[in-house]
Amino acid sequence: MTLRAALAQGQFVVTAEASPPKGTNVAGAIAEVEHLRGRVQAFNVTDQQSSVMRLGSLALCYLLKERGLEPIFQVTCRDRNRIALQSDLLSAAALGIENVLCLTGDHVKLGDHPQAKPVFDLDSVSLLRAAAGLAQGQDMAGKKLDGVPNFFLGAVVSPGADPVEPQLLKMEKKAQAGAEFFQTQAIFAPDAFARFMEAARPMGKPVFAGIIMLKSAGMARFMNRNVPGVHVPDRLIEVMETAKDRQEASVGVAVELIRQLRPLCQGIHLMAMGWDHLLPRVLEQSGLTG
Amino acid sequence: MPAGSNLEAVLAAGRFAVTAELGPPKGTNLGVVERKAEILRHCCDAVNLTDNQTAIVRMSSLACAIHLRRMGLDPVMQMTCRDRNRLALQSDVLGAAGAGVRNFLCLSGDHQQFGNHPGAKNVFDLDSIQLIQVLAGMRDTRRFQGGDEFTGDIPMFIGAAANPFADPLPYRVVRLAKKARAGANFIQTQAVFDLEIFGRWMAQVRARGLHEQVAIMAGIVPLKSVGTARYMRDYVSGVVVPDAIVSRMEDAPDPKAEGMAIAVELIDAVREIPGVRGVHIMAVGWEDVVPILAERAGLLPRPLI
Amino acid sequence: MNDSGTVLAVCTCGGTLCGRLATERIATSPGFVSALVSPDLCLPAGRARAASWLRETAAGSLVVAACGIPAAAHAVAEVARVAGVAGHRTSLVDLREGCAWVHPRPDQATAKALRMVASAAAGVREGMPPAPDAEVRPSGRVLVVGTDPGSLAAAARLSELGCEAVQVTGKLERFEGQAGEFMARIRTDQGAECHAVGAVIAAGDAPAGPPVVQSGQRVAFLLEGDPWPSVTESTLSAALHLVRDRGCRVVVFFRDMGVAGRGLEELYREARGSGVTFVRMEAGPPALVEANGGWNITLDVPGLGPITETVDVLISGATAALQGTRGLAEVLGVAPRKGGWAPRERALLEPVATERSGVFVIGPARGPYTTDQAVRQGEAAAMAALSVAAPGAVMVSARASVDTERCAFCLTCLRVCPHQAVTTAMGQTMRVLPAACQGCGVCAAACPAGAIQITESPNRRLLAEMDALMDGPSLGGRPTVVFACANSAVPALQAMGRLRLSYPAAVLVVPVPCLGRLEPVHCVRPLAAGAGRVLLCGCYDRSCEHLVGPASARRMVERASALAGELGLDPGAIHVASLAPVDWHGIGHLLNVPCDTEGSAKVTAHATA
Amino acid sequence: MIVAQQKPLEEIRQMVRGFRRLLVLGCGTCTTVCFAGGEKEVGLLSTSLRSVLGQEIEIEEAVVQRQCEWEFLDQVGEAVGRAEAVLSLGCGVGVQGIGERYPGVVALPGLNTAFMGLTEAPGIWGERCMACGDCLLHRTGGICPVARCAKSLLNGPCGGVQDGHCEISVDNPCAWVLIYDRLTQQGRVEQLEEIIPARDWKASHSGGPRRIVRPDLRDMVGEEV
Repeated sequence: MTLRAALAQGQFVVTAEASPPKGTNVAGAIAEVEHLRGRVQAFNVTDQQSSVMRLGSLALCYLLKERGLEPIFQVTCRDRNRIALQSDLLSAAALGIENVLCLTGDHVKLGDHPQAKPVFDLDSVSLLRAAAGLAQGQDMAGKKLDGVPNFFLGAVVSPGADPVEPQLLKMEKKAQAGAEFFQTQAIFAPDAFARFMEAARPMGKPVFAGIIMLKSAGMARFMNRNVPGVHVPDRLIEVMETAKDRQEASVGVAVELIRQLRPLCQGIHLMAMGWDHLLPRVLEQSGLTG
Repeated sequence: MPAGSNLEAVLAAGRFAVTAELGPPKGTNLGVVERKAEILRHCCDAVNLTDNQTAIVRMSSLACAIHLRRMGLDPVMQMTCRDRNRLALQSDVLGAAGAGVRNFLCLSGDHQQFGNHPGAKNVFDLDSIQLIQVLAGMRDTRRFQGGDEFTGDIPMFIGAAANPFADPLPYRVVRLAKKARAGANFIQTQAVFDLEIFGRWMAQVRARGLHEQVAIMAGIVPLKSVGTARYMRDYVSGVVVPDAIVSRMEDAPDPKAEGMAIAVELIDAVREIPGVRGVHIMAVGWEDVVPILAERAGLLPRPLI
Repeated sequence: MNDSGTVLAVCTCGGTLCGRLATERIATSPGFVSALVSPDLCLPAGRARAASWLRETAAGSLVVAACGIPAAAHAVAEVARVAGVAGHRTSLVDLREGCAWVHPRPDQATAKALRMVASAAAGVREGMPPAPDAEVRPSGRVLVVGTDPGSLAAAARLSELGCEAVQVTGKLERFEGQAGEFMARIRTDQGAECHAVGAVIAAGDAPAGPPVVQSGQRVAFLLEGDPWPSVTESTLSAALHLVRDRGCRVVVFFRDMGVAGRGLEELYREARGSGVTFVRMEAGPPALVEANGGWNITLDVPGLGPITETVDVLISGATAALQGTRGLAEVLGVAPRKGGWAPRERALLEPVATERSGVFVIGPARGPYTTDQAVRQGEAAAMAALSVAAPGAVMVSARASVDTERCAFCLTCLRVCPHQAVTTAMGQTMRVLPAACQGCGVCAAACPAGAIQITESPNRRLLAEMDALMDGPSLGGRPTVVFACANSAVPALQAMGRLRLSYPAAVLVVPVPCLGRLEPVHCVRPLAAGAGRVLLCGCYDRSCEHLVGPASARRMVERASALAGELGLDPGAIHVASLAPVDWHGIGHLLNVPCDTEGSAKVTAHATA
Repeated sequence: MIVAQQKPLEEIRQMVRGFRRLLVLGCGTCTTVCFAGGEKEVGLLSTSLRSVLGQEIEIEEAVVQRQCEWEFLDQVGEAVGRAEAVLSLGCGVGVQGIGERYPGVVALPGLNTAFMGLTEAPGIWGERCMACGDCLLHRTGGICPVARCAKSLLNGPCGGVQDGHCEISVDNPCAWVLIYDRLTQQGRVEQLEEIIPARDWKASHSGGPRRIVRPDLRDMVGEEV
């Protein structure tokens, strides 16, 4: 069953991230995904996350698809103009990839090619609109297509942003532009998320709460300082700081969050931050397996 | 280290190489690619997949190249600098190389004004020569452009385009030299119609010894109609179509047949020019003609190496 | 400033205006603190009464509604001076020639008079004090460029008159400054030398004069291309001279005689009357074949077939002679930038004067000439040069001023000034040379910062006057606004007035120094305020004293029309027309076309010739 | 100089619709010199707007020396105070300058800021600089391929040169033909053999909005930024 069908049936879905390698050796990335086969509905293949140059999202999506796994093709506006983006979207559809997550993308300054020229011809909203247009049989120029893609479009939202109103406005815009599901930035504050969902619910779009594996107190503090919209409460930092076994504690934190968030949303999106091997345990302990 | 592509092997064996162009569809219909690829399968050594040619949105050259690879053909993945920055370009190369694509052709790309998205923002983070340098850097020094080193090999046979017919003429060979120096292995030229200009350019190429550094393949465009001939003469920058050729098309009872005859004559002629090591046939939507031309020019069967 | 408001004096012209205008109603126009009705403002007694009235009112500004004769202007100036009102705070309304005598219906004439008075009142409130007079100290030296008989005659006459003539044979490299204070740099074999001179007389360095004509010979003049006015003039004079005094037979081949200038038509008639044959080259230039030391000239005349003239002497040297002076003209800054020397036909200039004050052109530089003519021109130029170059200080009143605070230093004025009157002083600010400036306002119109003001017609005053004119009692039709060039349309209108030729009262006249003074806003504003037509009446291109007036007006009108279209106004409502100063017939025709007829767009005036 | 051009009147009309008191504010520097926003253009635009909007709107006119300096903007404080919106005939910097100085008033752009360029001939302006932050004119014969090539190519012309002109517009000479000619004329054509490697676009806008801080000057005026 596809992600789209699962959501249509009202299933609570789980997605996870797959990171393409820095190089042409895809074995590792595929092994990590294989590890989660059957436990996770679909895999977000990141598009050069944090502006670090990696193997293309499209290629890895294709390789996953070939293995019978369901990819979510992440597309950012940082590196490609509307011609390349639409071209890649058509290619994805031709290769059987239907889930597309449209993002603006981080600035090149943050990555390993800070000298590159960022593109940003489109932004996430106009990219969604372009993709939705392709799915209706025409490109941005209004030209008819030979073969029409059947996309299931997604977008991201950051419920912890302060102020949150602009996020909601943009989410609304994204929904209007064609987003059919939303994945969120990492959530650590279920109360605030509940308030956000109250405001977001009328849009009627499924939301997958982002769960990031907290690896240490240091990481939590770093995120609090540097990642907008993410705030790890002191209590969780303390849990991590005082933990004897950090992996155990991390699983505990994730499970606790999932339990709290599950009634509020339609799915979760797991970001393992390299601790992929812990995800099966997280899913088991939170009762999401099978 | 050889890249391991068929095109590279044919050239290395000293055989006169043939490549042809395949335009991806404006949509998701892979069947079109498969149909065209089957036409080209036995009459050329490698197939160029154009990258949103003339800035019209089409399926990406990456997807098509991977698909051709899966079909057992040798793709040449064209890459332009118009739509992608260095991150995307390198990322696409990794994806393609990971799927077995070996030939990459580096182009600046037509300006978006000519396509159907004239309002698009162009990128041009790199130019074609810099793209060659970046790819050659990945291949030869195992470094990404950003400076990071990596392990393992990315075998690549790097191509570039050359235009012997555009202003300023004396600069054209200088530019070829730069492409060779940047790391290109093969060159596909703009469509040759004017053998005199082409011959002069080749003489300069030989004088600089460039034909030994890069394999030069002459571009051949079969003319389908009188209209095409006139259009190429009057509106396509950097293409010189002598009036004599246009007249031949005009006077011919069957312009299509005349177009094929002219193409065969051109192939025969460029083959005689020292330093020309192959032809690149750009049939722009008329792929059916490629096997006929190859046959009539005596280029079949293609070597199996 | 003494400012107890604006006052109005109405002159009834001995009561003759009373029947045509409701003078009492005009005298009670709103906005004036006091009004005086007088029958005789132009007479000493009337002036005296007006002056004492004005003193009593202690007014800051004065509007006088009287007539259009010069005496009226003098009267206003004197009254204002005596009563201590500044010149720029006064305004004269021409109620007689400009209103009563041309609008037969008293109700309409009165309505218009009320508007004219209101407009003048709005104008004086925006009057701009002129820049202080500047002193020019001519050196008493005159540069004479050339060695032809005319130059020699000029130099001789200058010496007789007590002026030093600096006769040069080298190449004039640089020439800058203003009348009375020019600096010229000459390149000679020995190097460069600089001369401070008050004026320059240029004959040019044409290699030789035209062929010598013997008595009784057959002579042909060939006038190719556009008529060069001075060529026309000198050709006519030469032809006349040859026929009358030398017994020659003369044929003038021409394409267009261009005799619109003052006296030219008369000269043309005289030449024809004396036996000079004129042949129009309608189908291109004739074929020339040299034969027996002379020429066979064959010309195809439509309807007649080819005609052949055999002549002894062919004078077609106009163009050739001018070639040699091309560079000189550019350095002197008098020629149009294209086409060589060409001191154009400007009716109001003296025969040897140019558009640049203090620069005079004679002899070979003007085209074909005879020695007699050259000498006459040289002497005339010497006399004219003396008026600006004679030693001693001269006070010059500035006609334009630059607000250096506003100036964006874009150099536009420097580029557009037809009189070379704008300089960059020390590269710091723009400066208008008062003795060179002719007050045309081309620079003021072009200045994007509004930093240049023409004393006679500052921006704000012009706009205020226009706006007030557009507002007021009904005139019996949609208004037509006529911008009247002071050199052509204003005299033509005055002529209409004197001849009591009527035109609709809805024609509102705004005098301007030159059409080059106008900007799009001047055209669009009246249309937006309800005018049906805006007419720019000025000189012919060749007659424009400021050279570029009509041309820049046409360009400007293109933009104004486009803008009018954007604003939903009639883009075809703005026209430029050319006419000669005496052409009351032509302007009358223009003004009597109702503004709402289709045909108005195609109307142009014709020269009296 | 910064070169700008007035927006179409219809666009401006839509923009100012609904405001009852408008200040049309010109700028006395660049946009005056390029005939887009000086006193004259302010007057003409105001006249036009009054004509199309009639009684709906009250329009005041003013010009400041430079809209990009607060001190000059201070001089029109009262007029700004009377207005609901300010229609700026300055460049984009001017519009934002007004917005920053007077956050309560709506600052509207009356011009399209086009480029940095020079007057090629009266009435013709051409782009010369894109402020890319890393000048390479010394390597390209004094002619900028970043600003003057449609593709900003750094290593020579593409194939789209026709009679020395860019295929994008016959009005534009190919930057690389100009460079080639200039270097040929200077006898430095060998410079063209040099490969200019992938450049660092950080110094351009690609690195985000730029800012220059000169500690020496900042200390001089004794203020903290």
